[in-house]
Amino acid sequence: MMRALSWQSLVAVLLLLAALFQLPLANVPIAMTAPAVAWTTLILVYGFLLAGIGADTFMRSRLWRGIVLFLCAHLATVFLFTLISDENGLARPGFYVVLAACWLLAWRCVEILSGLQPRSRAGRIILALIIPAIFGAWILIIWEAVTRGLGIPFILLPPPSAVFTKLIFSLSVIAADVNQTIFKAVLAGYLMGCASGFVAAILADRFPFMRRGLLPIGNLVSALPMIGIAPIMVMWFGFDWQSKAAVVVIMTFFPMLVNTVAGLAVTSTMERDLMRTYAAGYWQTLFKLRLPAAGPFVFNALKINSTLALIGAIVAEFFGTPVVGMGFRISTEVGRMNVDMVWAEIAVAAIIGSLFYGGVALVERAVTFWHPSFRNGKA
Amino acid sequence: ADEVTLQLKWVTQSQFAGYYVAEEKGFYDEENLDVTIKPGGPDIAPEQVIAGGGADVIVDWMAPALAARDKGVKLINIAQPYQKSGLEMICPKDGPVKTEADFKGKTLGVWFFGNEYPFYGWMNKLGLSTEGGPDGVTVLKQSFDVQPLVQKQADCISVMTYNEYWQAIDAGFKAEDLLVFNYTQLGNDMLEDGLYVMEDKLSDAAFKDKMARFVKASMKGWKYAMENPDEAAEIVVDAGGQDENHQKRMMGEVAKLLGDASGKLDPAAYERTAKLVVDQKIVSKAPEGGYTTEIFDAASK
Amino acid sequence: MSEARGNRIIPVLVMLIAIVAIWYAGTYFMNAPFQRDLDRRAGVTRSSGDLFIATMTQPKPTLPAPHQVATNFFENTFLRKITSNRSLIYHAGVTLSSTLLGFVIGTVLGILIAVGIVHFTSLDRSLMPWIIASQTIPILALAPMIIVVLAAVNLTGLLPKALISTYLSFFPVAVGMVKGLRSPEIINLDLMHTYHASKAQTFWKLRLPASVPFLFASMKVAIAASLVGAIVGELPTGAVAGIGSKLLAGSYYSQTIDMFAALVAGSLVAVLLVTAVDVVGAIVQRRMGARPS
Amino acid sequence: MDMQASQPSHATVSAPSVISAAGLGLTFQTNDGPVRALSDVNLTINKGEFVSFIGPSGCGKTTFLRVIADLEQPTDGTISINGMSPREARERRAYGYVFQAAALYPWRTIEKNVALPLEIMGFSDAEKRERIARTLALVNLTGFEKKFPWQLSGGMQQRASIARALSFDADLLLMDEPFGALDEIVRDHLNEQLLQLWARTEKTICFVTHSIPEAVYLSTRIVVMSPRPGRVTDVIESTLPRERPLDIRETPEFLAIAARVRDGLRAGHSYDD
Amino acid sequence: MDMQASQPSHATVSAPSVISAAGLGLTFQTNDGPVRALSDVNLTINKGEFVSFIGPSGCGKTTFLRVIADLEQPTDGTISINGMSPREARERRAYGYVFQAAALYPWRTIEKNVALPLEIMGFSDAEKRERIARTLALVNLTGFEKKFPWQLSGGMQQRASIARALSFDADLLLMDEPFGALDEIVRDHLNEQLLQLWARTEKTICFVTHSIPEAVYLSTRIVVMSPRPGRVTDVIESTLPRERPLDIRETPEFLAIAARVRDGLRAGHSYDD
Ligand SMILES: Nc1ncnc2c1ncn2[C@@H]1O[C@H](COP(=O)(O)OP(=O)(O)OP(=O)(O)O)[C@@H](O)[C@H]1O
Ligand SMILES: Nc1ncnc2c1ncn2[C@@H]1O[C@H](COP(=O)(O)OP(=O)(O)OP(=O)(O)O)[C@@H](O)[C@H]1O
Ligand SMILES: Cc1ncc(C[n+]2csc(CCO)c2C)c(N)n1
Ligand SMILES: [Mg+2]
Ligand SMILES: [Mg+2]
Repeated sequence: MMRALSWQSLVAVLLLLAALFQLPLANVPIAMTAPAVAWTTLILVYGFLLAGIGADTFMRSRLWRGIVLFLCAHLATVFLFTLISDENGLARPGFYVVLAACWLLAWRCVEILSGLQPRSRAGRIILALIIPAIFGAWILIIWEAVTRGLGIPFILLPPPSAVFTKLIFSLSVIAADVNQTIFKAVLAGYLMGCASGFVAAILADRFPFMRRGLLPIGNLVSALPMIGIAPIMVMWFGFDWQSKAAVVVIMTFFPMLVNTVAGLAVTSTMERDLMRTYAAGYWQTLFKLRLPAAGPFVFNALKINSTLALIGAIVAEFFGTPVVGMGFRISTEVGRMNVDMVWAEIAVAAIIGSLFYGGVALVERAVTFWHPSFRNGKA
Repeated sequence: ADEVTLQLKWVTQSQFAGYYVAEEKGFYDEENLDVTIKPGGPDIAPEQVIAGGGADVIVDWMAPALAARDKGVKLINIAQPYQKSGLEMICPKDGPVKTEADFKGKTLGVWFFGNEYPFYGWMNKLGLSTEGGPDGVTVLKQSFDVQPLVQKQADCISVMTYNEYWQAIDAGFKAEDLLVFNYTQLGNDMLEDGLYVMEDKLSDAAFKDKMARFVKASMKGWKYAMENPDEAAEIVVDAGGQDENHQKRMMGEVAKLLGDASGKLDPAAYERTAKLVVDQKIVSKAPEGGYTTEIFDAASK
Repeated sequence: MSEARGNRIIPVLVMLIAIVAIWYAGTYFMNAPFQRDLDRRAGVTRSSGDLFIATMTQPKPTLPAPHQVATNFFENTFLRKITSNRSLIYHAGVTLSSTLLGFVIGTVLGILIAVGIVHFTSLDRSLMPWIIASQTIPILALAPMIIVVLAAVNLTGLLPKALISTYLSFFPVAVGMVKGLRSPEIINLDLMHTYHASKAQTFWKLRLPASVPFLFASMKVAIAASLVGAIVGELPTGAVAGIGSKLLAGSYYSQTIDMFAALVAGSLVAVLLVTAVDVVGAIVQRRMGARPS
Repeated sequence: MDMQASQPSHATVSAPSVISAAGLGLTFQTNDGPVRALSDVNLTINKGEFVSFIGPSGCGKTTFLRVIADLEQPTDGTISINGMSPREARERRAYGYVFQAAALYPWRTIEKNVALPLEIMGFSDAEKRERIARTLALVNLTGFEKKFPWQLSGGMQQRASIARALSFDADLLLMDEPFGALDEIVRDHLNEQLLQLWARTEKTICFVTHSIPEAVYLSTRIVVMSPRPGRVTDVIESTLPRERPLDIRETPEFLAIAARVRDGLRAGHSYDD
Repeated sequence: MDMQASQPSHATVSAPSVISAAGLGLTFQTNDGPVRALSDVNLTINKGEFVSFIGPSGCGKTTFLRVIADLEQPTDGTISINGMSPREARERRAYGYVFQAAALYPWRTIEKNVALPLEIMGFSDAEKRERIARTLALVNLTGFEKKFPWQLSGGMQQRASIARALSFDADLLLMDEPFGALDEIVRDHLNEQLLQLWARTEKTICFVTHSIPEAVYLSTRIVVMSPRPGRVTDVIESTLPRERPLDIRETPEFLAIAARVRDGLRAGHSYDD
C-alpha cells in the first residue's frame, strides 16, 4: 500500500537524479586504476538509497520502516565514503549532492523513530539513545566529508577519523591528563566549591543580615568573568592542580550559593505555616521542609557547575601547569601542530563532561523524583 | 601596491621592530608593498594562520616551522633576520642551582607551544629525564612572566635576553644575583625569528618577486632599527607595544641578535637545528628543503 | 520607605567593608615574603610597620592593595582620553561591542533552536542531548584555533570574538526558551485548539507571550556568559584592545595592578549589562500586565 | 440500567439533534494499563436543550465534553455534532468551551482576552469592539475592560472567561464546572444570568457540575454518570417550567427531582473515589 | 447588629471557654494602603463546640482562623486560647490546622506526611506507627500508606491532610474549607465522619465553609461574617440535636436555619465579586 511520498524521500529522489548529471562523484586517486570499482560503489550507493526510499514509501510497520531506513541510509553513506578514502580533496559536487540525499533519509529515519512510542522501558531507553546518536553521527559524517572531500589542511581541522585514531593510540597520555585535570583539579574543586556554596547559603539563610549583605554580592559575582582570575590563582596557589581547583572552587561557589538561597525560598506560605502550627524550630523546618523543597534548585546548580568546573580547570591550565593535564595538552599540541591530539582531548573532555552531567541528572531524578517535572506518567 | 600580510609570533614589541620601522618609515611603500602586520599572542600558532590563508608570510622559530612542514604544511624559510638565539635559563644565585649538574631533582620553567624544543635538546644532551623524580628535572609550563621565580615556584625559568630577563631585573633581582645559562653559549641554540612562506606559492614568480621586495624592505627596516634603537622603540610603542623604557631596552638587546642584519640564513645553523629536530623525534623524517636562498639572493641584488 | 532601603544597603556595606579588610590582610600576607627577599638581597632591615607599608606599595605586587587598584582604575577611566589605548573605558567599549554582538546572535540562535525543538519532535529528541554536550566542550580552549580557522574563511575582526560569545550565550537562552514555550498549561493550549487556531497563531498569541519571563531570566545568564566569552576570546588571540587583552598585557609584565583594574572594569560591565537586561525585562513585563511585586 | 438507549433516539421531537453519540467509548492508554474513561454512551441532545452532567469525580464528564470538542478521540462508537464529525465541527468553530478554571491569559487585559477568539477567527476591528462591549455587558463586567486578570476576583475572572466563550456566538456552549470556584451567593447570581442568556439566545448548553441543586435549577435534562467505567446511569427530564425564579429551589417539585438525582448519584458512588 | 457581644459572655455555661476574642481587629498594611480584614470581633467558643464560619469571599474567615493559630498578629483587641496567648498555645501544640489546600509535602509518602507532626513533636516510633494507622483508618485511607500525594485524587489528599491534623490529638481543630474541593457525595460522607469523630472525642472545632447546608448540618453554632471590613454580622445557635442523620437536611427545622443563614449572608453580600 502506498502512502504519500515523504518530502525527504521526494527531495532525495530529486537529488539522486541531479547527481547523475554530475558524474563522477569523485576524482579517482592516481594510485587507483580500476574505474570499475568506482562504478560498483556508485551502484551500491544508489541501490541502498532507492531501497530506503522504497521502504519509506511502501512499508507499513513504523518500526520496520525506521530500521530499514536506518540501515539503507548509513550503508549508502559508508560506501559513498570509500570514494574519497584519500585525504586530498577528491570530492566533486556530485558527492555532496548524494551525501545530502543520505542525510535526508537519515533525517526521515529520525522522524519515524521519534514518532514511535515503545511500550517497554528498554525500548524507550534504546530509542532515547539511538535518536540523538544518529544526529551526532551526522555531525561527524558531514565534518569528515568536508575536511576530507575539500582537503582542508590537517592542522586547521582534522577529520574525525584521524582524531579517533589518535585518541585510540594516545590512551595512556590522555589517561594521565584526565587523572591530572579531572580527578585532581575538577573533582576537588567541584566538591569544595559546591559544598562551601551550600554551607554559605545555609548560613545566609540562618542569618538574614548575612543574606542581605551576601546575596547582592553573590548575584553580582556569579555574573562576573571569573575565568579572568585564572592567572592570579596560578600566581597564588602554584602550578599544580591546586590552583586549578581554586579556579573551580570560585567558579562553582556562587552558582551554588545563589541557587540554594533561591531554593530555600520556594516553599509556599502555607507549607511554612504548617510547620509553624507544629511549633517546629528553625532546623526542623529546614530539614523537613525547606531543604527537600530546595532540592531541584540545588541540583540545578550541581548541573550548571558540572560543566563550569571542567571548563574552568582546562582554561586555568593555559596559565601554567606541570607538563600534564588536558588544558596543557591542548595548548601545547596546537603549538606542535598535533591538532588531532587537540581534538582528541576535546572529545574526551566533552564525553566526560556529558557523563558527569548525565550522572548528576540521574541522581537528581532519583532524589527529586517527586518534582512535577519528573512525574509525568507516574500517577 | 601589492598586499602582504605578515603574522608575528608574539605581541607587538621591539622583538619585531624591523617590520614596524619598515612600515612606519615607508620602506615597504618604496617597494610598492602594502603590508598588514598582525600581532600574535600566547596561543596563536602562526603556522596555522598561514595554512589557513590568513597570512602570506610569518615570523616563526625554526623548530616549530620544521614540525609543521613534517605535518604537511610546507613552510619554507626565505630569510633569517635573527642570526643568534636569545633564549636563556636563569636561576637565582641564592637558590640550589649553581651548575648544570645541579639540575637533577629541580623544577625548571619552560615555554611550550613550539618553544620547548631547545630545552628538551639541552636536557637530552645532559642525559636528564624530564619526567621528574630525583634523577630528572620537573618541568613546568611557564606563563608569560617571571612570577615563578618571584614566587619560588621554579628553581630556574626561561627568559629571552631581550624581554623577560629585564622583567626579572625590574622585579628586584640584580644581575649579579642571577645565574644565566645562555643557549647560544652552551651550543644548544636553535634558529629563532625567521621569515617563512608556503612553499607551493613560490612557484608563482610574482609572489617570489613580492617576497624578495618584502625581505629587502624588512631588512632595511631592521638596519634602521639597529642604528636608531630609541626611535625604533617609539615606533613600536606607537604600534601598540607596552612600556616605552622596556621597549628601548629590548631593542638594544635585539640588536645583538641580528648579527650583520642581512637576514641571511646560515646553512650550517639550519643543518644543526634540523639535526636537533630529528634527534628529538619532533619530526618523523629528516626535513628536506626547509629553506631557500633564492628570495634572499633576489632581495640582496 | 527610606528605612527599608537602609535595611538593604547597610548589610551590603558591612559585607563590602569586611571584604576590603580581608583583602588588605591578604595583601600583607601575599606580598610580605617577596618583600623580605628583596630586602634581604638589598641588605635592608625593616620594622614590621615599615614592612606593612612596603607591601602596600609594591609596583608589581602578588596581590595589589585595594587602594592601588582603585587609584589605577580611577586614573585609567577618568583621567584618560576615551580614545586612548590606556583608557579602560576604551577597552571596555571594545569588549562591550563584541559582547553585545555575540549576545544578540546567541539570543536569536537560542530562540530559533527552542522554537524548532518545541515544534518538531524529531528535533526535540535528537538535538537536546547535543546542546548539553556542546557546553561541556571547553570552547575557551579552542578560541584561538577557532579564530584562526574563521580567519581562513575570511571572517576577521569583531565577528570571530562575538561567535565565541554566541557559543556560550545561546545555551541558556535555548534551554530557557524551550521551558518557556512549553510553559502554557494544557488548558491554554486546548483553548487555542477549540478556536481551531493555527500553529502560528498559537505561537504568537500564546507560546511566545507565555515565554517572556523565561526569556528574560535566561537572557540575564546569557549576557553574563557572553561577556565571559568576549573577554576570553580576547585573551589568547592577539587582540590589541579589550578587557581581555588588557588582562593579558598586564600579565606579560606581571602588572597585577593593571590586571585587577581591568577585572574591576569587567565586573562593572557585567553589572551594567545584567542590570540593563533586568530593567528592560521589568519594563516589558509591566507592559504585559505582570503583577507588580 | 439501560434507559439511555431508549431515550431520544425514537426521535419524534421536531428540534434537530445537535449532538448525537452512539455506543461512544474512550480508553486512555497509560503506563499502568488502559483506563476506561467512557463506555457505551448513547445520548442525543437537541437544539435549545440545557443538559447538565453530574457524577462523582473521575466518571468521565470532562472527558465527554472533550470528545464533543474534539480534544480527545473516542476509541469506540460514533459521535456527530450538527451532523459533522467533531473535527469538522471544531474547524467550523461550532462551539464555545468554558473550562473549569478561567484560563485567562495574564498578559492580556480583560478586553483583549475576550478579543482572543475574535482575532483568531479574523473578525473586523469594528465587529470586535462591538462584540467585546456586548458580551462584557452581558456578564456585568463593563468598566473592567482595561484591567488585567489578576486585578479581578475569581468570580469576575470566571465571568470574563464566559464572555470569551460567548463572544463569537457559537450555537453550542460546553461548560465544564464553570462555577466550581465561586461562593454560593455569586453562584446563584450567575446561575440566574446564565438561564436568562439561554432563554434569550436559544443556544444549546452542555453543563458539567458537582452541585445537585445547580443541575436541577438549570437543566432541561440531567445526565447522571458513574465511574469505572464512565457510563450514563440515569437521564432525568426536568418537569420544571422554563421560567425559574431562584426560590423555585424550595418547591417540592424541585426537591423531588433533586432527591432523584441524589439517589442516582449515590447508587453509582464508591467512597474511595 | 450587636448580638454577638451579648452572647456566651453571660457565661452560665459550665464548659470552659477555649477561644475568647474581644474587640479583635486586624489591619493589613499593603502597597495600596491598609486593608481592614477583621474588625471588632467579639466571640467566645466553649469546649466541645462545633462552630462554623460562613461569609462571602474576603470577609476574613481565614484571617480569623490564622489569628487563633498565631499565624497573624491582631492589631486591635485581645484573644486568648485556653487562657493563653495564641503564641503560647501554638508552642504547646494546642491545635491542629487543616488548610484549604491539602499542603502535603510531595517528597513524603502519605504515611510520612501524617508522621510529620509526630516527628516534630518527638513521638516514639511505636506510637507513631500506631497513630498513623489509626488516623489513616479514620479517614478511610488504609492501604494508601506508601503512595505519594500526587498519586492520590484531590479528595484523598484532603483526607490525608485531615489525618495529619488529627494524628497528634490536639483538643482544638481549625479547619479552613477542608471539603471545598470535593464532590457532594464524598463531602456528605466526610461530613458524617467528622460529626462522629467530634461526638466521640469532645474536640472543639472551628470550621470555615462556603456551603450553607454543610454549615447547618455540622455546627452547634454558625458565625456569619461580612466583608469590608470583615466583621461578624450574625451568630446562629443550632437547635438541631447532636445526633444528625444525613436526611435531617430535608427537615423543616434544618431548612429554617439554612434560610436564616442565607438571609444573613445575602445581607452582607455585594454582587461585584
Ligand atoms: N489524559 C488522560 N490520560 C489518562 N487518563 C485520563 C486522562 N484524562 C482523564 N483520565 C481518566 O479518565 C477518567 C475520567 O476523567 P474525567 O476528567 O473525565 O473525570 P470527571 O468526571 O471530569 O471528573 P472531575 O469531576 O474530577 O472533573 C478518570 O479516571 C481519569 O483519571
Ligand atoms: N497577607 C495579606 N496582606 C494583605 N491583605 C490580606 C492578606 N491576607 C488577606 N488579606 C485581605 O484580608 C481580607 C480577608 O481575607 P481572608 O483570606 O481572611 O478572607 P476569607 O474570608 O478567607 O475569603 P475566602 O472565602 O475567599 O477564602 C481580604 O480582603 C484579603 O484581601
Ligand atoms: C605561552 C608562551 N609561549 C611562548 C613564549 C615564548 N616566546 C615566543 S616569542 C617570545 C619573545 C617574547 O618575549 C617568547 C618569549 C611565551 N613567552 N609564552
Ligand atoms: Mg472534570
Ligand atoms: Mg479563606
